Amino acid sequence: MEDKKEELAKTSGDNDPRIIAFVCNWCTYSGADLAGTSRMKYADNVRVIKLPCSGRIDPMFIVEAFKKGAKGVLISGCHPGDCHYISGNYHSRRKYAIFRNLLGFLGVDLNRVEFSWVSASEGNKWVHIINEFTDKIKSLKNGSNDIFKK
Amino acid sequence: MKLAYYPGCSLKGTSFEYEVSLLKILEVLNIEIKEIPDWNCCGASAAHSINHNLSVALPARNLAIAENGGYESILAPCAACSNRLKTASYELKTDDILKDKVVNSLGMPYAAGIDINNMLEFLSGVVGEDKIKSMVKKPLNGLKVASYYGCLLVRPPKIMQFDDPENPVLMDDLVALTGADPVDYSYKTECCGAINSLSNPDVVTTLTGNILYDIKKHGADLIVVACPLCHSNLDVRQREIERKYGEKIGLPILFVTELLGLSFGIDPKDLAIDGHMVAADKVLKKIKEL
Amino acid sequence: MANIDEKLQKIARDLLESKEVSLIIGYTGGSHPQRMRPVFITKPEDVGRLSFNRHSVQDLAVFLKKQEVKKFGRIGIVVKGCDEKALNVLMQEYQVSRENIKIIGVECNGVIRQDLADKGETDLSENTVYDKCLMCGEHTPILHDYLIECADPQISMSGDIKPFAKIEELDSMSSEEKDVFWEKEFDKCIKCYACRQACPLCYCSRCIVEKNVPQWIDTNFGKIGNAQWNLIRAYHLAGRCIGCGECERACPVNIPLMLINGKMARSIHDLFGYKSGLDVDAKPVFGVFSESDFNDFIK
Amino acid sequence: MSRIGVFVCWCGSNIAGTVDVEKVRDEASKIPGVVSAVDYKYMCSDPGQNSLRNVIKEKNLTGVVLAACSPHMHENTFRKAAIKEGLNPYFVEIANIREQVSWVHDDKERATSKAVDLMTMMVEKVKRDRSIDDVKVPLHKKTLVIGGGISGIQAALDIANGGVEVLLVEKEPSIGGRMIQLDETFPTLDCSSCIMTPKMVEVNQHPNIKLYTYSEVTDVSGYIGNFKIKIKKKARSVVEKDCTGCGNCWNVCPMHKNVKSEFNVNLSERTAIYVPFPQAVPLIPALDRAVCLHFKKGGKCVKCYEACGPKCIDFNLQDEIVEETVGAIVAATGYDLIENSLYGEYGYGKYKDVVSGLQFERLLSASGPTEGLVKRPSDGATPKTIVFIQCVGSRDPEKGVPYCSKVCCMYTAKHAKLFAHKVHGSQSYVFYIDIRATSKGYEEFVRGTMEQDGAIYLRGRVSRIYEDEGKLIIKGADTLSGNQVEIAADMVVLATGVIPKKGSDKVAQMLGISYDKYGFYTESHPKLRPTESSTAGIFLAGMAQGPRDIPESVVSGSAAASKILGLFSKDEYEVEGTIASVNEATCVACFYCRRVCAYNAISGKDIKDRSGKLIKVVANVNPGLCVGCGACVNACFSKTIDVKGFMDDQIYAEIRSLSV
Amino acid sequence: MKIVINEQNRRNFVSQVESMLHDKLSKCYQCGKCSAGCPVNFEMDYTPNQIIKMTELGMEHTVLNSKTIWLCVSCNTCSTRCPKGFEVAEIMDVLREIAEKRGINSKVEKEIRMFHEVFLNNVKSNGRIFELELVGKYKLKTRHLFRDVFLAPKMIEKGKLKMHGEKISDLNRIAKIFKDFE
Repeated sequence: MEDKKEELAKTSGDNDPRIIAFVCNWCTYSGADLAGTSRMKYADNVRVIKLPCSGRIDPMFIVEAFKKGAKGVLISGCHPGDCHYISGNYHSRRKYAIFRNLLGFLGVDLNRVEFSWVSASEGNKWVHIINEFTDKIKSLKNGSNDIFKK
Repeated sequence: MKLAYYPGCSLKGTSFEYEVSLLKILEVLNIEIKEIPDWNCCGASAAHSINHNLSVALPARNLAIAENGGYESILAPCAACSNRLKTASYELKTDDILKDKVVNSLGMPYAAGIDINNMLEFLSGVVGEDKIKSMVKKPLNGLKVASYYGCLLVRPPKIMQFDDPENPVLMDDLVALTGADPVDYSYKTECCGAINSLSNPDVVTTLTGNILYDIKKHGADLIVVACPLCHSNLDVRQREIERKYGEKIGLPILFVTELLGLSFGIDPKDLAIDGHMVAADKVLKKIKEL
Repeated sequence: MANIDEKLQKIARDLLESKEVSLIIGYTGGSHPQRMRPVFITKPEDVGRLSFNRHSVQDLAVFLKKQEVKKFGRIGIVVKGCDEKALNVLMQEYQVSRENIKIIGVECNGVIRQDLADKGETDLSENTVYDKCLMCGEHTPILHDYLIECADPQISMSGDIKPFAKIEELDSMSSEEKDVFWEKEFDKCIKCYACRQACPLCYCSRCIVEKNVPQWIDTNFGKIGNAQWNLIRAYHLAGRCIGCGECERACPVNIPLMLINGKMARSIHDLFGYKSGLDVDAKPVFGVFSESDFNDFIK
Repeated sequence: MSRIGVFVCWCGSNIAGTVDVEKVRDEASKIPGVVSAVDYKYMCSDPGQNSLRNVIKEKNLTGVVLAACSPHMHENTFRKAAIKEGLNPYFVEIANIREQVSWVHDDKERATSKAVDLMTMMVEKVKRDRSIDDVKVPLHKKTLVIGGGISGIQAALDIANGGVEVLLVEKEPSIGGRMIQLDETFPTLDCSSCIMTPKMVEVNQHPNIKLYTYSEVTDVSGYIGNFKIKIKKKARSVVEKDCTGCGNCWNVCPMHKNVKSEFNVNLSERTAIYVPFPQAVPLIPALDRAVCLHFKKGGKCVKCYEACGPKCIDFNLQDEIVEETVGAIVAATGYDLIENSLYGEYGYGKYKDVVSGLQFERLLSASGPTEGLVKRPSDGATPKTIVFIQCVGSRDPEKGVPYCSKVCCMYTAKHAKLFAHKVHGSQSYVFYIDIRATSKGYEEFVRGTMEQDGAIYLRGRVSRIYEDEGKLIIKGADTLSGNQVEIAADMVVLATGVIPKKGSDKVAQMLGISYDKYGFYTESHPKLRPTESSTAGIFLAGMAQGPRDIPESVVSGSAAASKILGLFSKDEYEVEGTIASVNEATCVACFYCRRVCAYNAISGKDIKDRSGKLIKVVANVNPGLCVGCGACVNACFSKTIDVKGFMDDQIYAEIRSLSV
Repeated sequence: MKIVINEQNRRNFVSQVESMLHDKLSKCYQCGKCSAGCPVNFEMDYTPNQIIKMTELGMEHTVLNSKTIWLCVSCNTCSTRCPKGFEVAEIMDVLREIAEKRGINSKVEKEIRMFHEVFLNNVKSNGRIFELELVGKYKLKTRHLFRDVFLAPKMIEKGKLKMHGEKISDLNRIAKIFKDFE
């Protein structure tokens, strides 16, 4: 009986997963604020860390978040062409694309890493992305852990 | 360089003068070409008009035979044939799925590497201006010659990669080598009606008429072409056009090989110039008197 | 072979005598006939020690990052096609300047694996050379001041390239399977950083593992720290690694590092059409961007 | 040791309704380093701010965290309050528990735990905050304007009238640019030189404007407030201060054939020593050494020197480099026309009577080669029928450019109108695809060309132009009636599109500003910062940015001027201190940071020992240019560069503070 | 004229054309340069740019029965000068091919179609064109027995019309190619 419980806990999804979101100050953070001022409701699993620009979001932050026990990591910035700092999102997009391949190759379940462009006017997109991502993480087997997890 | 020769159906039929004169000047130039064994029709306009894939597959057989025979490039004197061969080569280079299908159907390998030259590219690129110039024994000084290019040599430029598509000069340059004066006129690359020759002669006489009268107005003694289809429309239909518009034209239409042959001092008979519908007697007389 | 050595020695002598360089980095015969080791020549009378053959595996460009080599100023270096790519990257990244370096290129048709060479293997074949030689498209150094032609025949290949096959095999695994695979591999890691030392392109004066505010990488031998180190090493070399394979050769516990490097090189070529080390004038793949870069993974 | 104060705001019931603020406060007080934790109804109110100030003072706080509304709302409010108590404003951090907690979640317990998390993250961040001083850059109050066309002139005059010194640099011997080449201007038909010449003269006489014509900017370094520039004054061969502009020199110059006049777009000739046009400003000739007989024939011809009264012609003058320092720059480099010869089917260059729009302007202009009488170039006859073809080069991705050149619809309508006015009984035909006439009075103007002036508009493009017995045969189409149309005309005017001025890309590279794939300079923000370039202190004006008409060019010149006057209204330019900084000890100068910096803020810096010997080169951040985006940090392998306010250790601390 | 757009039919037709054309119909912005330069436009019932628009609108009956698609002589003037790089001549090929496949036997310009068919039959049976046979069969089929007949004697006299055709030896291969691609 005990064993079964443990088994269950291992294979079934996490009910209250923590998600860390690294977002840029100008677009996505403002978009998330807009969701608030519009009183939209979304899953409360996300913890937002604000940075000046998606160009500042180092892919290694993803690893650190997993180490800390996050079950999902979201990176979000301004849409291509809208970067407050001209090209920060373009430069990091290249890095994310490659880093993502690297993570996947080393055995990280890429369902746990999400990237999005959310503008300051896309409060609804923010809500949608958080809800969808949270549901997805909840549905993943707990066993699909990765090598950066204790 | 091993050169393959793709005559095409016209050169074996209505435009036999083209082949006769070509082989003659190559003999004088001491250049050897080998006819592609068991070549087939390229499908001409008919195939691409109603069956795109067939229009690639038919020429592909000739390309593959030549390539497998170890040839580096093909001479296709007929503008229509060279156009179809180049188009097929281009399509096979860019469409891998079609290529696989075609190679399968041909039952022989094809790497799409062989080069295709039309007559003008062959003369100026492979033979070379210097060699041609050195063979000119009978300069055609004072003869006014209009070069008519038509469509198939120049268009579509993406595939043909031939000269300036709006204002080509390659044939005019060859004319100048013979000592003759190239005549500039407006309709160099206008269409003569092409394949509609049999099915829609009215259109052809209108379009060809425009070209002939424009050249006439610019004072040419004769017209040179590098396309059997153009030749046929300008030559065979000339009487009909004169009748339609009630105005004499009387312009002999020579293949560019014939003009070169004349400047090399070859007997007009050996160049089959008497095979044309519009007699070239006056011009030949003028040349004789030069 | 002797012919190659003579040519090499003549070039070296001329360079040293004319004082165009004050150091030549090359290969010399080692303790064992099938082993070559690096040699540093500063005097014209020592050039007789220089030699090159199919056992000259090491990428000598690695020495260019060393302070004790840098102080020589103008340096001559013997490079194979693969090594020359490392030079290109070092020049792209301002670590070496073209004026200070004389490139003695040697054409190479493959080098024999050390483990086999030690057993006496001397034949060049698909089965005896390093994996990198099977994938090599640049046998002849493009950028060079001198070029010595190779006497070795080109290796004939069956067309079935092992390294690619292994990448594909891993790609087709589930993430759990990959995790298991890498956990086993990384478990062996003893954090000796030999991979870093052997890499001609790991030239930071303070490696990120040594940065402790914040502590980017767990420095203990734990599972996580091992994985983190191997990840960041591969990430920092992505788009730069020229595939010389020195890291894997240096690894005392035989972690298949080139598998990760190869995967990265492939991804970068697939996504951005870039191959590192081929063009000294090219902009590094992570120094530029295109508005139309791959965007499908972003919502 | 940190002494942190945490202030939890209720925001009335906005926060307190969903978040247990007392719990947040209690949790805060448990965190090591937190010496005070309070909650309050409205932290942003005056009493709220006062309580904040009191605690800072009483507890001698080293850091403040407010768990309140979004930092985008009140971060500045609280930072100002902190400054008043002598605390560096960057020691104030906000945990956003309203917009991102109480307003978006319903479950009070879970919302509270999220609020605690966010508050904790900020406490960990604030512990690692460093004092940051805002950067103050001194301003050298002088402006460089590159380009003496209408937008450059407008910018120069506005700035100079604002009391700031201006250096106006023009490549040609005279200012005036493209506008002075135009005849009358749409839609009001005022004569271009009548409205332009007074402005040119004003520039020349303005005490605050220093005019450099026949000159080019060759080098720019430095940054906002302090650009070091070099201006090359090309050897004019005329001593400017002595020249009276009498014209004796060019009247005797024997080189009056074969040199095409740039001003008249090759429709006339000019002499070797010349002024481009009679109203040139300054009215001082330049000697074109490439064609001058004196220079070509070993000094034999000295006719102009002999004719010159004040003897101000000096064949030995050399290029001169002038060095200046300016605080701001306006780039107004203007435009060129697309090469018409790309269109073999239109016979431009082959048929003399096929001309470009700008050539037609010269044929209409009273100062042009035909003195304003419309005559065709081939035989000087007055054309009765002219065909105008729009979108030549524009909207043509195959041979030209895909964009719309914006001015051609209007100038073609103007051409057709002026032609109708000048040649009675004449007829214009205009081939167009769409008519774009969207500014004030434009639509009415185009309608007028059709309705009053009788121009026939045909919707379609032209495929081919032939010459036939002195006429040009135009083969076009009218897609509205579905017909092929053939017109025999006396002349054809191609409404050629515009491209950036040749060499403007080189100027951009020198200035370090970005440009798009066509070469037009890009704005810092296409909507909200349309005047600023990507580099601080460099502003844009005129067609250098993209196709625009005269009023828009003038507006952009004035906009650049007002930005610069605003900038110069203070003595120092202040930027936020949250910028990047380099650890010189560990930098290996791979310069990936420089590659990704969109602001040119990073350069190399030589580190030398006491004897002056170079030890190494490191990356260096220019505080005047850096905006603190952090792209460089992401590019740095050894983490040698970091950005203040968002340091790596702070972000790591935030991540590590989370309870999972 | 009035059309009622059935969106499903329109999309089907457009996607069929586009997949054969390897290009997008929306690329065309209707400048009319194709029609302006077309040498046979004067005989056409719809101008080339109208054909493109009507195809985009899904007017398949009208375009497939048009004279235009059969009158096009593939001179490529349109494609060469198209500012958008749209393959105008090729869309005519595509529409002809669709019409041929669907067996649309439009009365208009039937002769041109017949010519193509007779031509290809000639290739199929000989591997090459035997011109006299081609002309004869074509005239029989179209019943234009006497058109151009005045040309024949002189052409025969000049040696232009050969009495015997050539056949290639590997006719099996030609048959296979036709089979594979017909």
